[in-house]
Formats: sequence, structure tokens, C-alpha cells
Amino acid sequence: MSWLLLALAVLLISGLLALLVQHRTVSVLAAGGVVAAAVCGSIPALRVLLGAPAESLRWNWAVPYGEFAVELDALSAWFVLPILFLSALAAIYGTEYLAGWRGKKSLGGATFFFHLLVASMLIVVLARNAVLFLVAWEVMALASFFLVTFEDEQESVREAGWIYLVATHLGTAFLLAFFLVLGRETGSLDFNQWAATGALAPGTAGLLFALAVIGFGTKAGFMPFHVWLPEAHPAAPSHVSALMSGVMIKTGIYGLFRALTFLGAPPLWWGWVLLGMGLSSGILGVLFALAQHDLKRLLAYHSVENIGIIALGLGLGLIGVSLNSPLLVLLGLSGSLLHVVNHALFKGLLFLGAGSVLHGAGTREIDHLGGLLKRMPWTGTTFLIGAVAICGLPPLNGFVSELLIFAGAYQGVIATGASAAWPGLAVIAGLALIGGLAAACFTKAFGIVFLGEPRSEHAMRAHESGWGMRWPMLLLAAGCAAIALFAPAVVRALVPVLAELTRSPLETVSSSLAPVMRILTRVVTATLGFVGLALLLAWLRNRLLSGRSVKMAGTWDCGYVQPTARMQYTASSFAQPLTHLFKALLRTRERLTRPAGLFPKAASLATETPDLCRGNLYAPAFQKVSWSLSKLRWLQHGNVQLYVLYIALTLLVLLLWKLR
Amino acid sequence: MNADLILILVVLTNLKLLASSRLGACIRTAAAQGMLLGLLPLLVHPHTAPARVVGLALGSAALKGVVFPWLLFRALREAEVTREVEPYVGYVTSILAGILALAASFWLGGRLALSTLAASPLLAPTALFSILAGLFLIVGRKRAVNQVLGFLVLENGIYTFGVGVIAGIPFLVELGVLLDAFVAVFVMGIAVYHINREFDHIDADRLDRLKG
Amino acid sequence: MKHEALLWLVILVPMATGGLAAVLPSPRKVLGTLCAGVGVTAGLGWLVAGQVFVSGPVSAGWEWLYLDALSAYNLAVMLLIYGLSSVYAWIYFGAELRSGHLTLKQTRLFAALWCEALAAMTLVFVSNNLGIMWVGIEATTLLTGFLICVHVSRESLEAMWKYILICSVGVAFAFMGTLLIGAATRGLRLSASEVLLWTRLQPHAALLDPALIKAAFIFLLVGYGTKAGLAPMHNWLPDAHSQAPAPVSAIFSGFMLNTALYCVMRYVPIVETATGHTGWGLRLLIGFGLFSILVAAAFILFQHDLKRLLAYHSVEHLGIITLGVGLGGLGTFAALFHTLNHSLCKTLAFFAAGRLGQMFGSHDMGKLAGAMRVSPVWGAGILGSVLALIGVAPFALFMSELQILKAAVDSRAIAALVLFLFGAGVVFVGALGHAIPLAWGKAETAVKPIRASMLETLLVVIPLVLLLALGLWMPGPLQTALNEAANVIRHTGPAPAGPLVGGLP
Amino acid sequence: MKPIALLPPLLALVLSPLMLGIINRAKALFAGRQGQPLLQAYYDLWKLLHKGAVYSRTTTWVFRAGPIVGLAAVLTAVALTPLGGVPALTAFPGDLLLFACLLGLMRFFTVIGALDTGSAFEGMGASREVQFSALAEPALLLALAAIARPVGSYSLSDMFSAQWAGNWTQLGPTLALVATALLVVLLAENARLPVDDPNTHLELTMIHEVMVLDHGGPDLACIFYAAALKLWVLGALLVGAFVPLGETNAWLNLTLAVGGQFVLAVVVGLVESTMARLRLSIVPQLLVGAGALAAVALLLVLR
Repeated sequence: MSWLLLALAVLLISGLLALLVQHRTVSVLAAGGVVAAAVCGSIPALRVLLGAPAESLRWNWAVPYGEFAVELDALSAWFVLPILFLSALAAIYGTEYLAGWRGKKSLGGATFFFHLLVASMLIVVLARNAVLFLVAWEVMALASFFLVTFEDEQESVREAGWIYLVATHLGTAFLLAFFLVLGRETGSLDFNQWAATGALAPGTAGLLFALAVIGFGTKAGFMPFHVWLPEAHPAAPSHVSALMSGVMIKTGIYGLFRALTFLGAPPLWWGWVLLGMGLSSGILGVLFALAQHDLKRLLAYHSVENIGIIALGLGLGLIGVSLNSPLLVLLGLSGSLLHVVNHALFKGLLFLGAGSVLHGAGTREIDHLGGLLKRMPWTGTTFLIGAVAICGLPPLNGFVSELLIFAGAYQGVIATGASAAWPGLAVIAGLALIGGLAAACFTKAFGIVFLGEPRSEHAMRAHESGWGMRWPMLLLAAGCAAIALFAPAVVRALVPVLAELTRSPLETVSSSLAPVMRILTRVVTATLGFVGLALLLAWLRNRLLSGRSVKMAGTWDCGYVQPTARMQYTASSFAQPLTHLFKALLRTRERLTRPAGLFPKAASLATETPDLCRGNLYAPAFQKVSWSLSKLRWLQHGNVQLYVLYIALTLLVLLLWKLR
Repeated sequence: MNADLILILVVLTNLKLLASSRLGACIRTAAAQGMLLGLLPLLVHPHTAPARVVGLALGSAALKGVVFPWLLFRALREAEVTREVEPYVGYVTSILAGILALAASFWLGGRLALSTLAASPLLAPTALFSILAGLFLIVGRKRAVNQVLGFLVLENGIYTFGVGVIAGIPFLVELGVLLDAFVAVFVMGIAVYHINREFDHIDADRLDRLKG
Repeated sequence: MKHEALLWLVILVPMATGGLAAVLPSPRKVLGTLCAGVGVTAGLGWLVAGQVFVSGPVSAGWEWLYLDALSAYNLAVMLLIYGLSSVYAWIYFGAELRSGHLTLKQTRLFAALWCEALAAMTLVFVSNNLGIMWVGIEATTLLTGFLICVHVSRESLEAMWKYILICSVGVAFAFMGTLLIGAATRGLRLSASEVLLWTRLQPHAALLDPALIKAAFIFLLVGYGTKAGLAPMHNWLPDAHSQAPAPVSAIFSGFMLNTALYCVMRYVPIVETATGHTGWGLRLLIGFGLFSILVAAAFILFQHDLKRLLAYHSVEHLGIITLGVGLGGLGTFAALFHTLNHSLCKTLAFFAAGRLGQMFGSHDMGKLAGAMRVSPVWGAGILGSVLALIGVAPFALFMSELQILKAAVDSRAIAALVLFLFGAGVVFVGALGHAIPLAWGKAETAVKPIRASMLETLLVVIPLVLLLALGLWMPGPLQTALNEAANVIRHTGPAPAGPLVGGLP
Repeated sequence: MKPIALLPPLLALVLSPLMLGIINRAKALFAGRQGQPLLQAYYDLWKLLHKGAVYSRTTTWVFRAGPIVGLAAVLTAVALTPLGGVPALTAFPGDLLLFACLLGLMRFFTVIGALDTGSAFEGMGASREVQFSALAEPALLLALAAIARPVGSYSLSDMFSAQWAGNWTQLGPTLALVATALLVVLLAENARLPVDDPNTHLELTMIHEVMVLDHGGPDLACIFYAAALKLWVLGALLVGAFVPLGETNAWLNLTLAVGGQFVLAVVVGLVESTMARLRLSIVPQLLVGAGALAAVALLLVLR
């Protein structure tokens, strides 16, 4: 634990120093501080995941009901590691990424808030006292708000900042209710006591569950509470987007896991609620991603999708608990937890890649890009790895976690009795659809951005980023491969976490996890076989071609004489069949001017797909509220006689009413 | 001449205030009311009339009967207005409302169970009625002067209550109260003066730039 | 005895300063004297307040002056705010003097009224006699009336007229209430000089006539509530706050409102005991608190004028404090804590609004945009204070609001919880929507950046740092002070609010 | 592992091109033509393997990697496919997911390979491919789930083991539904009529063929061979679900299964010669319909 405290201290001190010093030193502090903290922090986290007992620490904290109670148990450690790893890489990346703003903006401030964000995320996953948790939670929101509004001179960025802080704060309101009600029921604000106190009244537990799902779901980005993601992620500097999308939204998932350990045995409907959330988030998330042509916005919607997948796993796990079928529980939970880490890796990688594109080509508009793989080979290759991983395709990590969740679903399907089969059916159908659509979306993202011919001057003049930005991407790509390669080991590291969540001894968990291990070993062998085959074939092909004529020519243009870059398929046209298929959900706005006449002049098609919930749920709700509140405004009519009348009436009413 | 008579007269002055449109008349009526109330302490505690009661009586009589009217007339001269412009509530309606208010205050006075400790059963109702009448003047009239008058009447009501109901309010407090009433009216007088100089009118209802 | 002398001095020093300031030859001297006088008063006040917390209530002048934990706490906070505001007045009017917007006469008028108002408010806190307390409030109203129109303009006159008329009427009701309290005391044979002594009423509150007490409390609540700006009696408040010079607005919402609310708090224990601890009075407070929060929310959403926005924030926060007192238990503690937090935060907000107003030449938020670029210091001031006002952690207001929420949940006042959260949510959405363009937006007319002096920077940094510190750490002394003060209101010995982790109320 | 377990992969490697031959021959017969020789596919592969290559200047290593990755993926899938009740080389619960995802990977790389050329036509084909496959995937997995439920295992080798294959007595209607769904998936995934037209020369109507316009030589050979294998493995699933097997004799079972594959090829040819290509806007309905069939099948066994 002392190591973690050291990490926190390093973060805060280096952050504060960054406020005082000048350019160069700032970048040193920015990267060095976080990396050092990451190193310090990982030590105890790894120790705990390898089976060491949980470390905890309680200090008096002179705040009513507050106590600086932190504990590093397996669950916390599982979230601490990705936070530290990704933060360190993002910080390194950030130093080069932000270099362009040197002198124009206070990088010291950005650094300070970045470090504050990392520190608060750590405290959030470590805290064991409600007040401490809430303060850290709010600081996290505030710090990320200031990071999101880094480019505050842009209207859109300010708008995004507003939406983000409002959304997260309204979410916090539900959390306040959650913690306070729980505190009233148990007479304490201490997490360990909550975990200890067993059964709540079903009604109360249900209410608390609902509050937790809304409160934490807002941070995690469950549909329909996701509205802030597609706004905030594109607005933020890319390394911050990576951090927010990679790990910050996971604190919501952590909160949900933690909350579930307080609420006792889950009834079946909790699982179903999470499945519903998962399906809506997953499918709608990927559909909206498909319809975007802003690269970072697209990635943001994919975060919604992946959070949905995580929710599916968690939901299966809960259903398993309520039907007590251990294998279902383990598959669901481990899949969900593993996907948390996987998503941190490949989404971090993808956002860093997108940032590199923005940095090198100067635009996020997919339709203005193209042919970047030649100009930015490193970014392109790592981005491709991230894309394959996020589509859940072998031989990378996304496949492993999705395999576990899928396996859970099939486990449910073949289980005796229909009650587990229904959710299984839902998950299989949903996850298969999500997978297919995700593949469609990332073939589009990668294909249009990095392949083909440049579609604009921007893309033409794109340049590769420096090593400061390459290394983080390379490491993350390596991480994606490594998790797939060492899947059994990684899942074994989950044993203490699962034991803690299911409140069963380690041996039981590891023994009932044995079949899963067998699956994973086979999978790894098969994927290794695949890689071997691919290499072998590549070698063979090159052998065959060696010494034969290998000519370079123009792309076969089907007899058309002058193909131009503008004739290529664009992101919009590529996705059009699918977006058209789901237009009922997407409500894409099209502005189409058709070619007319025998010798048609310019024709154009512009599409934009605004968020479904924001447009049809929140905006109307906000309008309704403000409308009804505006009815109160005649109170301040400006006429003094009227004001005195209010006073007199208030007095009389009270006298007549209260003196009975 | 006993307390009840004075109280009845006070009620009548209130009604007169509600009924009359001429500001001058209103001010004189208010002055008369002030005089009457000045006598009140002497009559409420006839046998025990220590120096401070007498002093209080004289003080308030002088203040409300002489100083305030003088202030207000000055304000009127400045503003060169003589009568209330079209009021929110017509005069006949005002009188009817006054009657209703009178009934209400009798009922409320009974509700408060004050009569037992008051020197006269009429006292609490009269006090309440003056308060209501004062409020009515403030809310129902447009000229700023009328609102000052209304406030004055309201103060009178409270004063009536204080004198009649509470056996012993410490002298200091009573002085403070008188002082405040004086300053209040004084300040309002000055305000009216300023307003008139700035706006060339003293119609409170036209002071409505600040809203929302 | 020395402390009794102190009690007298706390009233007399500002009076003397005011008199002196009214005759000094140069504006600078006037303002300087003002700061000095307020400084001395603050020193004396803190001294005696500290004495109260060390060794119990202090009383003087045949018990007519009396300072217990509650009043001492309020006095201390008030003096802090007054001190800060006086320094700010030096800066603010200094700027106006430089630009020739302020004459010697106006400066003198301001200084005199400023100090006399301080004396009047101090009188409110130190007087044991509820009648004198009322006199103090009324005096405050009349004195501050002219502070609003130091610069005579149509708007300021209108604001002053409304302020004086409405508050006089309201406070008149408060006096009616005081009289009724007096009437209710006939049960216990008290001499004329004792009738309204709080220290006499409090112990025997149980013997008072409930019906009269109820009537009295209604009059008092409406009366003092008018001065405290509780909805629906708040209408004077936005006008006065928006028209008064920034330092005046700062003390208006920084502490004048709380002074009036303090008077209500004084009566709470008496009423509660007299009505047999049925929570009759507390429910009234909860009602007014919630209504104020909602009304304020409605107006914050649509506000265009920065100072009016802040004024409505005052309505909201006074509502929150009232709600806290109404919830009782932990709520009372939190309400008093919130008083300090809100005063600090709101003064800072008005400081920033005032200076920015001078720089941009308007308080209209349409023109007032991009403050961060024009003046980083004051821009940070306004953004920080607004964020704190809408309850963002780790500022202290988040803590006190959290405690008030907890009080609501613990006393199962779910409706209060929901309405409070709803109102706070609306305020958050609305105010943040104003704050972001205010800080970073694009001003339609370019204003050249202005460097802030060291003193200004301090005026921004000190309150913010205090708010942060209080949000993350509550000093033991402050905590005991709050507890003792809260116990005066609760009048139930030690706090009922359950076992507290981290050693608390 | 019994040596016989090596047979399914071997058969796949050797016989898969033959299926293409059979389909073409069947179509020719129906058209009353004589048609290509049965082994035409083998000749084509041989020819292509001896050619050089022409690459577009637009392309990158992704274009070259596409065919390789595709073939490697489908070869790995072959190793997961049981035939005629003989378990696959490697079998484990959930291998069906690896199977499906490998096909997905193959598709992914074919598509980005197509986009790498920057040709409008190949972009169009890629766009259609991802659309249809996204809809075909749920159908496939649901159909497999419908078989997994009664079998009580979700490993391909168990699901298509001898005693369950073509078990019409116990789950007749289910099997019929599943078989239909699988057939639709097979046609769609292998770019066959009525979804795609393998041997039109009008790029605008093609899906799979248009994606490989720019490939040539060994790369094209990889693609052809991969396509044949893909047909074979999906066919193996269909046949495994469809053709009843005697429990005892593995050799007999294998023969039956291979026969089944050839019959399937004939059926495909039959479909291709009797049906016209569907309008592209109708295809999604067909695929979703297949998914619905599979879901219904699952509901039947849920009881």
C-alpha cells in the first residue's frame, strides 16, 4: 500500500510542480511523473493479483463521516493495472502531442489536471469510504472536464465540456442517493461494513440497484446515458480521449461491480436489466459508430459498444448467480472483466492512432483522408492491430474476452431448463450482430483512412509522428497480442478477483475454472497454428514469386480511362447499405442533390447522424423542464406593489393554514 | 373618553384613508390617526402613568402627528401632485374591502386569543385592521406617497398592538421602534424626493425597469 | 471585565470609524480609515468570539449584550466577510477614483454607511434582547438602502425604493412577531426589562403559550425571511444586488441575508420547545427552503445579468441553509457550515463580477465573455466561485450539501431529497451553461487584457484556497464551534446525528 | 489422437476444389451444355501458381497480406471441422466460435485488401460483403446453438459426432430449420446465387468476385483455394447436421459425408441454375429470414 501512496504522492507533487515550471521541464514532469507513479503503483497491484492478501490502510480524515480508508484487493488491483499502464503511455504520448501548443497554452495546467485525473481514478478504485469515493469521483469529473476543454477557444469544445460535466454531475446525483440510502440502511458509510451486512429488503435492494445502474452507467456510458461520450471524446486532446475512453469510463464498471458486492444475492431481473443495457448499448453503439465520419466520434461510439459487451458479460454472470450455475458465473464475469482490460488496451491504442492521424494529417474527417498507410506506416499498422482486436477477431485479445462471453451464452443455452437459455439466445444473437457490424465499421475506418489514394491535400501532406508518439502505440499493440498469447495466465490472474466477487475460496474458483483454462490453451494453440500457417504461406508465396515478373501498374479500372482519388468509395458510401438498413434507428439526415440532365453538373450527398438519445430523449426533457420552470418567472414582474402583495398573501395563508 | 372610543376612531380613519383620493386629505387623516394613537398609552394604563409612558405618548404624537405629515407634504410639493392617479382598486371597492378586512381582523383577533390580555377587546382587531389597511394602501395605490402612508398606517397598527397588548416592553425597545419608524419614513421621504427628481413622477407602478 | 468591554467596543469602534470617515479630506484617506476601522473591529470581534468558544457565553450590560456560540460563530464569519469586502472596496473604488467616477462626497457617504451598517449588524449578533436585535435589523435596512445608490441612477433608485419598502414592510411584520413573543411570555412572570431577553425565554420556553408562539413564528419567519431573501419574499434581492456597487452586493449576499436568517435561527429553539418538539416550525423552514431553491433554479436558468445570476444563487443557498436548519440534527450543523462556505464563495463571486464589470463595462453576460483571456485572475475567480456555488467537489459547498442531503435521507425526508436534488440539478445545468462562455467564450467586443495586482490575486486566491481546504479537511476548532453553535439551535445537548466516522458532531 | 483424425483435413485439402467442378458441371448439364472438365479448378490453381504477379501502385502490404491471411484462416478452420462423425484435429468447447471468427478474419482481410486498391468497384464489393456477412453471422451462430442445445455441448466435434448427425427421429423439424438456415448462410458466405453471381462479368452486380479484381498469380490461387475450402467446411457442417450416419463404421461414415458434400455441390448447382440473383435490397431479408429460422429452431429445442 505504501507503494500506492508513493505513486499518489508522486502524481500530485509532479502535477503541482508542473504548474510552476517552464516548457521543457513541464514535459519532463508530465511524462516522468506518471511513469514513475505507474511503476510504483503496479508493484502492489501485481502482487495482489498473484495471490498476495489484500492490503488496506485507514487514516483519520477530519471530515464529517469521512475516513481515508483505502484497500487494494483483487478487484481494485484488476482496475488499477490498466489505469496505470495506459496513463503512463498516454502521458508519454501527450508530451509530443501537446508540444505544438507550447507557449500558446498553459501546458502546466493540462499536466496538472492530467495527473489529478490519474490520481483521482486511483483513489476511486481504492476508496473504501463513501465520502472519500464521492470526492475522488467528483475530482475525477472536474479534472477531466478541464482536460476536455483544453482547446477552449472552440465553440464545439465548450459545448462538449458543458454536456460532459452536466451528464456526469447528474449521474453523481443518483450516486449520492445510492450511497446515502445505503448508509441509512446500514448505519455506516464504510464499504467493508456494507459488504459485510448481508440481506437488504428486496425493495430497497432493487431501488439501490437501479440507482447504481443509472449513476455508474452514466459514467460508463450505457445507452441511453451515454450522451456525453460522443461529445467529450472527440473534443478532448487525443491522449486524454484515450485515457477517458480506455480507463476512466471503466471506473463506472468498477463502481457497478463494487456496488453489486453490497447488495446481496441478485434476483434474476437484475441480470436481465444489464443484458438489456448491454444489448442496446452494444448494437446501437456500433450502429451509430458506423454512421459517423469523424474518426474520434466513431471511436467514442465504439466505447459505448464495448461497454455494452462488458455489460452483457456481467449480466450473464448475475443470471448465473441467481440460477446458481457456477460455470455461467465464471464465464460471464471473467469475460466481462477481461474485456475491461482488453478494451483499455485496444481503445487506448485506437485513440492514440486517431490522435496521430489528427496530428499528422490535421483532420479527423474520415472522408478527407486515405492512403495514410504509406505515409504513416507505424500508426497505420498499429491501428490495424487495434482494429482487428476490437472486432473480436483472432489472433488478438478482443477475441479471447468475447469468446468467454460467447461461451457463457452457449453454456446457458445447453444448460437444463430454459431460464438460462433465453439470455444465452439473446447474447448470442446480439453479440454476433455486434461482431459483424464492428467488422464492417473498422474495415471502413481502417480502409478509408489508411488505404487507397489520399482524398485531400491534408492526407497528401500527412507525416508520421515521432517516436514519442509511436512507442506508446507499439507497446499497446504488443499488449493486445500478449494478452491473446498468454490468455490462460491472464485469466488465472482473475481467480482472486472472481473468488472475491463470488465470495468463494480460491481453490473452488480455480478448480471450476479448469475447463475454461483448457479452452483457452486450445485456443492459443490454434491461433499460434494460424499465425504459423500465415507465415509459412507468406514465405511460400515469396518463394514462388522470386525470379518471376512482379510488375507494378495502376489499379484495374474496369476499362474506365481516368480513375481519380475522388472516385473511391468514401466512408459514407461504404457504410450506406447498412445505415440504410437501420435507418429507422439511426435517423440519418441526408442532404442530397441528385445529378440532373443529360450532362449533369455537380451532385452531392451529405449525411450526418446526430445522437438518438440526445435528440429525442434529453433535449425534449430539458425543454419540458425549462418550460415548466419558466412559468415561475412572472414572480419577478418588476412591480413593487405585487411584491408586497406576495408577502401579505404568504403571511395570511400561513396564518389561516398553520394556526388551525 | 376611553380607549374603545379612540380605537373606533382609528378604525374610521383607516376607512377614510381607503376612501379618499386626495393625497393631502390622506396625509391629514394619517396625522390625525397618529395623534389619536399618541393618546392611547395614557388611556390603556390610566392609573399607572409613569414618566416614560407619558414621554412615549408625547413623542409618538409629535412624530406621527407633526413631523411625518410635514415630511410628506414637502414631498408632495416637490412632486406637484395632489391626487392619486387611477388606483389598482377603485375607492368604493376599497371601502368594501376595508369592511371585509375589518371582519377578518375581528375573526383573527379572536383566533389569536389575545383579547384576554388586551386592555380592550377592540384592541387586537383594530391593530390587525390597521395592518391590513396599511398593506392595502401599499398594494392598491400607485403614488409612492401613498405607499409611505400605507407603511405608516401599518406601523401604527403594530404600535397599537404593542401599546395595548404587551404590558411592559422595555423603554429602550420602544424608543428604538419609534426611532426606526421615524428613520424609515424619513428615508422613504428622501427616496421619494430623489425619485421625483430623477423620473419627474412618483408613480411606484412605473418603476418596473428591473425584472426577470 | 475585559470581555464585556470588548462586546461594547465591537459596536462602538465601527460607529466611531464611520463618523471619522465622514469628515476626512481625501477619498484615499477615507477608504484607508475604513479598512483600518473594519480591521480593528474584526480583530476585537474574533478575540471575543474565540473567548466564547474557549469559556462559554459572554454577556455584558445587565445581560442586554450577550454572545453565545451561535452568535459568536456568525459574528466571526461576518467580520471575515466584512474584512475581505473592505479590502476589495479599497481596490474597487480605487479603480473608480482613478477613472474619476467617484467623488469625495460619495466616498464619504459610502464609508460612513458601510461602517454604521457594520455596527448595526454587530448589534444584531451581540444583543440578547430580541427587540434590540430587531432594531439592529431595521437599522441595517435603512443604512444599506443608500449604499445601493452610491451612484444615483434610475435603476439604482428603483432598486433602493423596492428594497426599502419591501424590507421595511417585512421587518415590520418581524416586529409584530417579536411583540407576540412578548405577549406569549405572560405565563412566566418577567419584569418589563426581562420580557424579551433570549436568555430568559430560552430556559422557560416550555411555559410559553403555543398558539401565540406559532402566530409569532409565522410573523417572524415572513418578516425576517423577507430580509433573508427567502422565496416568495425575495423579489427585492436581485434588484438590490444587481444595482449596488460590487462591494455592497458582496456584503449583502455575503452576510446581510445570513444576519436576518440568524434572527430566525434564534427563535427556532424557543418555538420548538414551546410547541413540544413536534417539528412544527422546522417543517415551515423546510417548506420555505425548498421553495426558495426551486424559484432560484427557475430564474438562474434564464438569467442574462451576471450579478442578478449571483443574486439568485443567494436565494438558492439561503434556501439550502434554511432547509438544513429545518431538517435538524446533522442538518443544522451542515447549515451553519454552509453559511460560512456560501459567504466566502459568494463574496468572491461578487468581487470577480464587480471587477470584470468594470473591465467590460457591463454585467450582461452577452458582452461579458472570455473573462479568462481578459483577466486570468478574475476569470479564474468567477469560474472557480461559480463551480463551487453549483456544488462541485472538492469545494467545501459540496461537503455541506452532502451533509444536508444525508440529514434529509436519515430523517427519511425523501420529498425534500428529491426536490433538493432536482433544484440543484437545474441550477447546475443553468449556471454551468452561463459559466463556460463567461470564462472562455468569445467576446463580441475585444477587451484588452488587464494584469491584476498582487492584492487582487490574493483576494481571489485566499477564498478559493479556504474553500478547497475546508472541502478536504475540517479543522477541529471549527468543528467544535459548529457543534456548539448548532446545539444552541437544536437545544438538545449533544448532536443526535448518529456515530460519525472521523470523530464528528 | 487416432490417425483417422487426419483424414477430414486431408479430404478437405484434396477434394474441396472438386466441389467447384461439380457445381459447374451440374450447372452445365442443366443448361444442356457439356461444360468444363470436373477438375477445372485444379487446373486453374496450377496455372495461377506458375504465374507472376501484377500489383497496383496504390496498394500496400495489406493487399499482399490479404490472400495469405485468408487462406491461413480457413486452413485453421479446416482443422476445427469434423467430418462424418470423425472429430476434428483439435476440438474444444467453443471451437465453433473460433471457427466463425476465423471466417470473419478471412473476410476482414479480403475486404481491406479490396479497399487497398482504391478502386470504386472493389470498394463497392467490400461494402456489400460486410453488410451481408454482418447479417449472416447471427444466423450461423444461432443455427449452431440450436444443434448445441440438444447435444448438450458446444464443440463442433461433439455436435456433429456420429450419434447426433442427422438425428431426424429426435429432432426432425429443428434439423430441417437448421439445415435451411445453414444452406442460406453457405450460399451467402460462398458468394453463390441467389446472393452473388460467381461467374458474371458485370462488376456492378458482383460481390466477392469484384473484391479480387486486382489479385493475380499465386495470390489469386490462394483466394480460389481459400474459397473452395470455405465452401467445403461450411458444407461439412451442413452435411454433418443433415446426413444420418451409422454409429459404428468410421470409414463408412466418412464416405457418406464426402458423398453428402458432392450431393450438396449438385444442389448448389441446381439452385444456381434454377434461381435468378436476388435484388441486393432483398438479400438482407433472406439472411435475416435465415436467422429467424435458426431462432425458431432454437425455440423448438428450448421446450
